[in-house]
Amino acid sequence: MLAPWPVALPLVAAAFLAGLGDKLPRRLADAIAIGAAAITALCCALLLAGPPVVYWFGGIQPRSGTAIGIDFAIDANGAGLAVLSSLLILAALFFSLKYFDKPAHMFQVLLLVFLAGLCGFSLTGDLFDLFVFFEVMSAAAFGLCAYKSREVGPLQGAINFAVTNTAGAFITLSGIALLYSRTGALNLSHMHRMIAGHDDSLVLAAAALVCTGFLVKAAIVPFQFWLADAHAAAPTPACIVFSGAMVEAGLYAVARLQGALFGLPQLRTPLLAAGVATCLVGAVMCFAQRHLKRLLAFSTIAHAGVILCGIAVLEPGGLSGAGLYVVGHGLVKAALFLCAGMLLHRLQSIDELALHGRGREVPWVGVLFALGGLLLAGAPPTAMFFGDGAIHHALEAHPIARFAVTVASIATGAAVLRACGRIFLGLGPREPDAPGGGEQDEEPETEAAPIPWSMWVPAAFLLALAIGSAWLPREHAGSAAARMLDAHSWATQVLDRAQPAMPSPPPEEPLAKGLAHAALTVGLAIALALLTLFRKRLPEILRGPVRAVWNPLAGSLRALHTGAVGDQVAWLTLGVAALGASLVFS
Amino acid sequence: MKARLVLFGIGALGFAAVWFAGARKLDPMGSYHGAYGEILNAVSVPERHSTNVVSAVNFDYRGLDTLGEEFILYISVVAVAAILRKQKDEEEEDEDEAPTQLREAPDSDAVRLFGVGLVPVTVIFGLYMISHGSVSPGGGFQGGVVLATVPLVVYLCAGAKTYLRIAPPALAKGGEGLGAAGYALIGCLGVLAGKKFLENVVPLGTPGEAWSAGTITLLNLTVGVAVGTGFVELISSFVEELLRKAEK
Amino acid sequence: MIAPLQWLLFLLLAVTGPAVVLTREPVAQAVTVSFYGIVLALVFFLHQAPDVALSQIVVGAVALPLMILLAVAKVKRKEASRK
Amino acid sequence: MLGHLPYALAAWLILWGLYGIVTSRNLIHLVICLAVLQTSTYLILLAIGYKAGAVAPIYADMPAGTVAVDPVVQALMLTDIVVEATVVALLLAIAVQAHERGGSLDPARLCALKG
Repeated sequence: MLAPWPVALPLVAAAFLAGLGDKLPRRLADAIAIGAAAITALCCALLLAGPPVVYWFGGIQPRSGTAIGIDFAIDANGAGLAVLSSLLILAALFFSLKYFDKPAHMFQVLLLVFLAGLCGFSLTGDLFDLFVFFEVMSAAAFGLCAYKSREVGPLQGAINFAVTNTAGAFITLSGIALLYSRTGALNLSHMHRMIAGHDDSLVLAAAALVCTGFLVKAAIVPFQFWLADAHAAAPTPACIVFSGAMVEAGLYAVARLQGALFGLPQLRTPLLAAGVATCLVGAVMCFAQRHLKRLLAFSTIAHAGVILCGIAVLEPGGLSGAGLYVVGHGLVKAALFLCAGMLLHRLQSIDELALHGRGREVPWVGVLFALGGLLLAGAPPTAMFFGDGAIHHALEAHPIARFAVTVASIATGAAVLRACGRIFLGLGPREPDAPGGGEQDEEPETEAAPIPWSMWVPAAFLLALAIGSAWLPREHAGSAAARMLDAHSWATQVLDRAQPAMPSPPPEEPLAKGLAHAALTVGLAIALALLTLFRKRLPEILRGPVRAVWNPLAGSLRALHTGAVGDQVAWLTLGVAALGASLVFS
Repeated sequence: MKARLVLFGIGALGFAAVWFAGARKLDPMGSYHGAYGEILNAVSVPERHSTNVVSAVNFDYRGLDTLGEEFILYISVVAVAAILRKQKDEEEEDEDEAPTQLREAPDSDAVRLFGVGLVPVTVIFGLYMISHGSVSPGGGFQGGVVLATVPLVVYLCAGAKTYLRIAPPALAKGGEGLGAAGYALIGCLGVLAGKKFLENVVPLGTPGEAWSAGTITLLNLTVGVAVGTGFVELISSFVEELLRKAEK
Repeated sequence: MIAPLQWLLFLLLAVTGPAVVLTREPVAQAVTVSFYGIVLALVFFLHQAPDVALSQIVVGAVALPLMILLAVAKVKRKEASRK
Repeated sequence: MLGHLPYALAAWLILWGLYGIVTSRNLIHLVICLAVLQTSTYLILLAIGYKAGAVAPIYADMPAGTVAVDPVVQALMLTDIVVEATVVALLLAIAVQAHERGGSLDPARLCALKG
């Protein structure tokens, strides 16, 4: 009975606020927005706690195995993503209370519709409906990104974001059409029954096209170029949902479609390759940034690569690891973005070098930031730690992917800790203010002011949740992942109204092994951060070779990120072609 | 630019190859035989009393898609207004700028007469389309856009001031919220009746008549309101500064 | 079986689509895209999709070109006031 | 083979749309190219749901049981058209605003302006 509310409630609240928002007292409008998001979170949490449900809208049940209406097919993974999204939106709503000088109910409206889109996207069991909610989410996200419409940066970022994502979405839609012509159905489970065992070139080409739009949203190499431009320029409260839930939603769609619809083992190799490339590109680019939000944005790319590697092995172990990783990463990354937002609010800058030592004014932000950095590198206890362990375990047979995943954890953790050391402890020499490669400081949204409770409480709350997420029932996640990949059992539940038994969870990695691994990555991340900060004190014989490798590597990668939308769409075309060719012509 | 074109060229060739490999396995155009469409064509008149099957699909069998679609439109209009809005302090700066030409009523009587004649025809046509969505081609979306052209005709034939009189911004905004929320609230009717969200719980009426097909007609109406006011607001957002001057 | 008129319209689409892309001047493009929209609507109408054809006419042939012209007009106003 | 030409036409339009975006020097032009890219999806859907000799799925003046073309693809196309119109409107607004703030409609120059 709860199923429709995560979509309906935020939408009604949004329409109400947009229609009447400027006539209502500001407090009341804020309360409505926050209340709607909180109730949505509650509904999703109840759905998460229950068994998998199938809800047919309009009461239109399938007839003799043919789905006619639209269903929500809700399992722990989808409901979990919806809970995460509503928590992040809640944090964003709180954070934005004092973030804008002017009343921002339009911002709240955009956030609420974004939430409805995310919820519908994670719960639906219908392929075209998935596309519709994808577009709801996208349209709201474009608006959020361009919200600071007085600066060129956000507008330019929004253009790149909107053009690449829309182009990707239409390619997805053409793939959906091709699948529809083969199956005569739009329900995922129904379609699965029609294509099971017939994976000819039509299905493979369509799978590549359908995945493209979601991979663009997930910022997987070579579709990642738009992300940093958009995430770095969007208002901070929007960033936390973009990085914490929207990117992950793209990956969720890939996993869900593979599990419930395609069941194509051929996807493993191209997805793993893309995951590895994403880890490495994200890690290098993240480490090379000095603009804090850009740094965090590129770290999101690296982590998206890690999650994709977990999904790409197409086994319950990797998938459940990816699920846990998404939860932990979303909470930690959101808290880090909020810390960056507080720095911008208090110190009016977000440039790592310019902020050298100035963070001492706000030590508590530093504590939160450092904690976030450690957790991002894989320190226990978070769901991210357990997810990381499970992904490593699942990647046993793929040493290159294991290496890439480790590099991503170390480099992103080190980048955050380096920034933390420089800003809050004043470590390292003051760098000459060289005109940094294409990053400009950001215009703050408010006058410099003390940090209000509505900003630091959400950040602390999210970190506390991240630590609490370590105690999520991992067997539940494991069996939900096994279930997600079992298209047959989905189909019997959706089309035949059977309630199949939950499969047993995959074996877990021994805790000691995970702890040893975490000690290694966190230790290396701290060491790397310190080495970078104090590199001037190292002998030249060590610095020379490192510079000889690093400078051309980072330089050439940076040169590819031109920020021109034409380049990004050219890469997109190449990416679709590569993905499609690797499936069809292998 | 050259490197970009080379990149795109390779990608385009690959895309064409993948597409060709996939599409040659499709049935040729004209040989559709999917079960989904056949069932819907067979059941929508007896079950929903809607002689326009496309409407029945959009507003009933796949009504959730249209809820999403409605909010895509809605949120885009909200976002456009938020992006193009001007801050108070900037407007004062703009006062010094070169005067932009305000659209006054045209001198020609012929144009005015044409407008006067066009408006009622458009209104009737739009309303007909919205109300007969479950019977014949057309519906809330198409009718809504047709209705939205009325203020535009007024703007062109009678000037910005008259435009503001018939399409005041507050009304457009309120109508939009009402239309969008209305769709979701009609969806809730099903839940109130103890059934599922978006269930068609309103009496169905006679097939072929305007007010048949239960919620399909009601939903068409809300979409008509939302789309009509939404397009008016879109247009207003683009000519905002001209309208502001007319207000003064 | 597909009638010659349908082939003719498909051919017209194959030509006008690139023509819209290659018209680099937005105002001229508003005209070509409007024509393209009408051809599309005709295709829909001929293939038994009157609902879609109506939508395509109101969006592709009216609303879309109108929005382009509004956008161009706003840009031109700004440029005029800058001078 | 002739029956497959509409699918080839769709690919043709997708590639032209992408080409237009890749080479565009004017954001308004770029947005319209995106709209052209989208029209290809209408064509695929139309071609897939068409049945030779069948009528439109509107039973106002027809006996029940008359063979009609697929109503589902038409419903999808309607949604698709609305999505197109709104995304285009949103992008045009962003483009206009970018011109207002950055003084140019050329994506390359806006990029340089951003720094």
